[in-house]
Amino acid sequence: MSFLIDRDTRLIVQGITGREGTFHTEQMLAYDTNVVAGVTPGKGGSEVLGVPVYNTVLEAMERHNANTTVLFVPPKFLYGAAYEAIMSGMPLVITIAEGTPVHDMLKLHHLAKEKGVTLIGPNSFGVISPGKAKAGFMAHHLFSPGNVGIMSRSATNCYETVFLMKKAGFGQSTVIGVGGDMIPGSTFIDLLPQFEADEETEFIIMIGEIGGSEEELAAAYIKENITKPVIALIAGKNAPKGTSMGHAGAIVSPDGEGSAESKEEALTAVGVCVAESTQDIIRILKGLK
Amino acid sequence: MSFLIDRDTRLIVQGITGREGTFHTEQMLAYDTNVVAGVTPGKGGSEVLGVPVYNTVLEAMERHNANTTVLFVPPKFLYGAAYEAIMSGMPLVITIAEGTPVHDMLKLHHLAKEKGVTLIGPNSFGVISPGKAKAGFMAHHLFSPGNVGIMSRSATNCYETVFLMKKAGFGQSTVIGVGGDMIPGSTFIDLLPQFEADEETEFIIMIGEIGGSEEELAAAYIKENITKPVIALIAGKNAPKGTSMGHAGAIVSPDGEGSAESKEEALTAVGVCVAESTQDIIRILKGLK
Amino acid sequence: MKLLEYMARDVFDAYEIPSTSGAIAGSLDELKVLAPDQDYPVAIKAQVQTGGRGKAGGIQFADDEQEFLEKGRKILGMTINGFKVKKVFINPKVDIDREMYLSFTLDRKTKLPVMIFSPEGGVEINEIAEKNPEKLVKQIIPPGNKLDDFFIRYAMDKTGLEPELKDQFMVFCRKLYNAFIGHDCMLAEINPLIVDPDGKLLALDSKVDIDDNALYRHPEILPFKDEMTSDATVREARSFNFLFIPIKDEGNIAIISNGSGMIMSTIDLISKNKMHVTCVLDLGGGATSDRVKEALRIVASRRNVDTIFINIFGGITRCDEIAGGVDAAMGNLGDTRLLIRLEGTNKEAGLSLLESLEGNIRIVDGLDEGVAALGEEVKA
Amino acid sequence: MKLLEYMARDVFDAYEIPSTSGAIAGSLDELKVLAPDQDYPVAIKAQVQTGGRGKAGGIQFADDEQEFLEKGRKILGMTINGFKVKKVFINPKVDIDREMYLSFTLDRKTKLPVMIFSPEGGVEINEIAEKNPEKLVKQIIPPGNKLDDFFIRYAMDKTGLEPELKDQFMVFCRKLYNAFIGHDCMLAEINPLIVDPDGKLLALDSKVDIDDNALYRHPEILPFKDEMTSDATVREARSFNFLFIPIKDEGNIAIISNGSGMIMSTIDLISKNKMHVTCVLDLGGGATSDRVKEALRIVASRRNVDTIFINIFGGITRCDEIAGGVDAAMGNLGDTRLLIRLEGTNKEAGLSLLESLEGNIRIVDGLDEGVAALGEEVKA
Repeated sequence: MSFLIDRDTRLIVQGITGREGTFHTEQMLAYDTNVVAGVTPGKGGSEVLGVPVYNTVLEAMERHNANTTVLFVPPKFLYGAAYEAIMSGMPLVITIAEGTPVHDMLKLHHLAKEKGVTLIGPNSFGVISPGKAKAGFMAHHLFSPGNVGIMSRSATNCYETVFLMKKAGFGQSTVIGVGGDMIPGSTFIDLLPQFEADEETEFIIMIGEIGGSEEELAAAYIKENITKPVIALIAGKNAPKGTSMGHAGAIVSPDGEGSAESKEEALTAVGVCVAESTQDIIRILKGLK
Repeated sequence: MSFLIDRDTRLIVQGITGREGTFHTEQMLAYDTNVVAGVTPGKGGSEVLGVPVYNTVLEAMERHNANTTVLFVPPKFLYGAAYEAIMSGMPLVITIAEGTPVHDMLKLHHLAKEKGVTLIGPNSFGVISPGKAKAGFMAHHLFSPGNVGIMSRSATNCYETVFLMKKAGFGQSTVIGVGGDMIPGSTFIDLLPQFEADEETEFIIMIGEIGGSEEELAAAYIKENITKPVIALIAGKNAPKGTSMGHAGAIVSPDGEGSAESKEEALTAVGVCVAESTQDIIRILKGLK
Repeated sequence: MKLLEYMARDVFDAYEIPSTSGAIAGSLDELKVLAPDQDYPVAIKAQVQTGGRGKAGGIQFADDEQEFLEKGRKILGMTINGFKVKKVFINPKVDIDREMYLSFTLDRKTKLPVMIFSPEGGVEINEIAEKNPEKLVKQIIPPGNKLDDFFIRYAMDKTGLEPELKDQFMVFCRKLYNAFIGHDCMLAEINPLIVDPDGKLLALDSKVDIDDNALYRHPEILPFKDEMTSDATVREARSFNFLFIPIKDEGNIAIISNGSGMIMSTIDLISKNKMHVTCVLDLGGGATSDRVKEALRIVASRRNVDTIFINIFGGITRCDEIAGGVDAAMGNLGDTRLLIRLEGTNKEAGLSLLESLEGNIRIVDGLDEGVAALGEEVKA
Repeated sequence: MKLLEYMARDVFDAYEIPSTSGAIAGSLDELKVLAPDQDYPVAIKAQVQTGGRGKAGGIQFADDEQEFLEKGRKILGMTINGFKVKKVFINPKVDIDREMYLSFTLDRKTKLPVMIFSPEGGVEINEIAEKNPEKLVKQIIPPGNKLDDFFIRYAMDKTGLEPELKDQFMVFCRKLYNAFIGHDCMLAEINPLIVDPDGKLLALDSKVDIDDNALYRHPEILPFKDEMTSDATVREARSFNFLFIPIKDEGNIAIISNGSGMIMSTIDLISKNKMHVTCVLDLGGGATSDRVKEALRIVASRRNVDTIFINIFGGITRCDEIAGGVDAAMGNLGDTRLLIRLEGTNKEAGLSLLESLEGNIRIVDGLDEGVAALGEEVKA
């Protein structure tokens, strides 16, 4: 059984009545994900693709015993929708939107921790357990079942990686879009313990990038707690300092904090295999196998 | 080593410059408790009984590596002082004041839980590990070292019990004044796991009373998790309904919620020895020994 | 502290909770002054700290001045569930389309506020819960400074509230929650919350119970504390900072002690020995002999009391001060029997003073022993 | 978005943070209008989005009208760290008793705001940290709606702030925190925060950096976004909702891709092969052929660009739309070399269209393969 989403996931979609929400609900249903309800305040009582819509997360949870929510809402509504989900006691909240204000995530990151809620994203493609369920908008045909767990700050680097993995005959247990924002709901160290404990995961790939110090924190955690082999890629080695590279979080500060060198050094020092490129990840995987 | 306070406790006293604060600091020092600092906003830089006083908990913690605070402040300042201690990262906060507004405790109870802080009291005599340290105002000469852990909603019933215990040759490992308020910082179920884990505790005495459902919750917890013998006393069996018996929390609601019968029944059903009086506790203790 | 309806109404007004406006009268003279200015028909409502006044005839309607004075006077003469009606609240009679129920109170189990709503109100909440459980929602609210809209939305959807009432109800709910939090309420209840023929929501009755410990934050209410205490002994004891609690009318034994837990244990032990405690007085910590003397006077003068059991376990309280108080009071206690148990600080000094006293007084060592002696005395 | 000092000052004003008042001039004519009304001496300060303007001569003082015009004109002609001075901010010259430092910024490690204070300011914060670490406090602030007083008290005690400044500083701190939270700041800095000869605290320079994603909440600032963007290509790309990022002046290769991570990986791979990327453009998801055409035009017109590597891993983005855009743009790209890698949705359709095109275009399969081909092309 996968640890975040699986066949027993009972998913609700917040913002199901929006264009994106409806489109990706269809995709998720097509992937046999158990979408039990949608939530859009003011649209309660309607249906989308046969899925009942409610005004509140509380009612959707109560009526359908939902255990996961994915938010297809614009960034300016993300705070309110995630706040409602967390305060309603939803144990897993997956957020997608790109462009969420930093101060909103600052509040949500800590609120989720205080309430014991797993918050994923935003600026993320979501979470997929290949062949079982998806909650998000990832191009699911690229993924295939297997024993490699992936967490990634970048969607496109993750796509490239799983594409190359498929060619080489590797599949994934659980793939998590940690997201490209400055303050994600869950960071690498929040997820590493779960990959370590997950029986289906034998190898862990961590796709990081410049900015912040999540990779350094992960390195320290890996040293003490992780027994499974970890492969890491750090994108942005040649990005100019002080410039955001598109992801709000992918920025090396003018004083050099968040540099790729610091991350690669920290990871190498604790025995993580640092890949030079997505193609290099495959080479390392083959070596480990 | 006792689990809440011990010889390695580095205690600060909030409100040390007040009459009560100074008096009980003297008592605690006389009991060889390691009082490292005091805090009173606006009195920073002064000294009380040779103990340095600071304006903030943060500074007292930083300079003296303090790990526990006890609050001798009037009830109207309890919220602010406890809030500061919790937000400053103090792991153990012991509150004394009687008459704290319920809505203040409602906020503090949950804040402490969210921040992973152990909050004891208010309306409590504090915590004592006999022969090692005390944080509070309890009449410490009544207590003696031993292997019985006590948590009590009432100070006087606890005094009477330890007085009778001493006569009968029993002593205590740790004694915690849970306090008589409607919403305590820590309830019986918050403390039971620690008594169960504590190597110095062989028997547990729980002095409850009418009002609320902490004893019923404790019964459910004991059934699943506690292997040590538990003796319970429920005071207030003959108190009139709908009347507070002095402790704000000691009230049976008009519809009968919080009755002694309900509590005694729940505890008896899970094998807890329910004592009829303080004297009866001693009788049961002798039987268990 | 349970507020009377008209005081609760003042709290509601501060949070702009829509309700009927009204006048207060405490005597026939005051009724006479008000009578000409009323816009009849009006409702005349007894102001008592107890429920069930409607059934007891405490709410009546008047169509004209004469009926107003008649019924007003009648209600002012009533006693409802033991509470004398000292004031009536006069409100315009309102047409009611339907009655709903809304309250915020404290859930002790979760230590959080709980919102209770039913679109079918007007009767006691227990009755709603029994007859129409699907029309009742109890929603726990996390602590915070505002009530999040989704909790209200959930409550409305759950109970099937009509869409046309939703916006109004949302605002109503937020305001009542603000009152509950802002005024340190143990309970803030509107029953009935009515819908009038124009579809407007209105609080027709208001129950507010404010945390005694937080009254200092609400100085406009603090002065009513004594007025709201009907028992004169309780008021007198409070003026000395003692807590006096009436227990049973049938008993003849009073307890004076120093702490709530000890008092409860003592009552339990006495009751177990088939005797009846009629009242108790809690000295609190550190009582001086002067105060002990007053405590004895107050308790001895209470109806039914013929025996006082003084049970002191002294920590901060000193046994010699207790004994000094007994000494000072002895002359004025008539034939009241005293039974005294002292333990703790300065026990010896206290005992030696007590032993020197003459009168109807017996000294015991220990709580169990004290209760046994009490049995002998009472049966004797 | 980094605000210019005078714009930051407007934000400060909204939170009642005491600072000097001033006027803005963008030309000699505007200076002439202002000159007669100034209360000399005044300070003339260059408005640029970069630090170190003081050292560069961007802050000067004038004692009279003539000096004002002379120095004002001079500063308006400056370029500081590559930023042209387009405006000057004119402030009364203030007497300074001492300079302090205060800022709120975001600590990425703890994901919390951090307050940084030093009673010795006026120089860059790094300099303070090096020279006087004991006079610098960095205090993490838990998330919330207000800054609790004890954090401020701690910072003051820790750095030994004079007692007579404490009350003022407390208020100052709360206000700056309110601005930091209320205006979605990444940084709100006052350096120097001065004490004037009357002992009054005053913000003499203000740096405010607002989260781009939260600009919609601050409509008074939103219109300045383009003005604050000095690179014309970035502005043009933004008008099409593309993200254009200049990388290095020395390179000749541009990348067009659909996603930030992929762009960074592509730069890394190209750089590793000892080639230089001069700029990149992120299409975002789901680009249509019309938009792809515009993207190509914008990138091709950028100085230095002679080779464009289009690297698309299509999910939402369709490869046929990319190819359509390339087709439409081909006529206007001059001799710019195109290298195209398509993967994902509708790859085949995209490739067959591309294969039909004529011109300086090469199709590759795979990222590694693309970069290898790029090496051949660039060296050729």
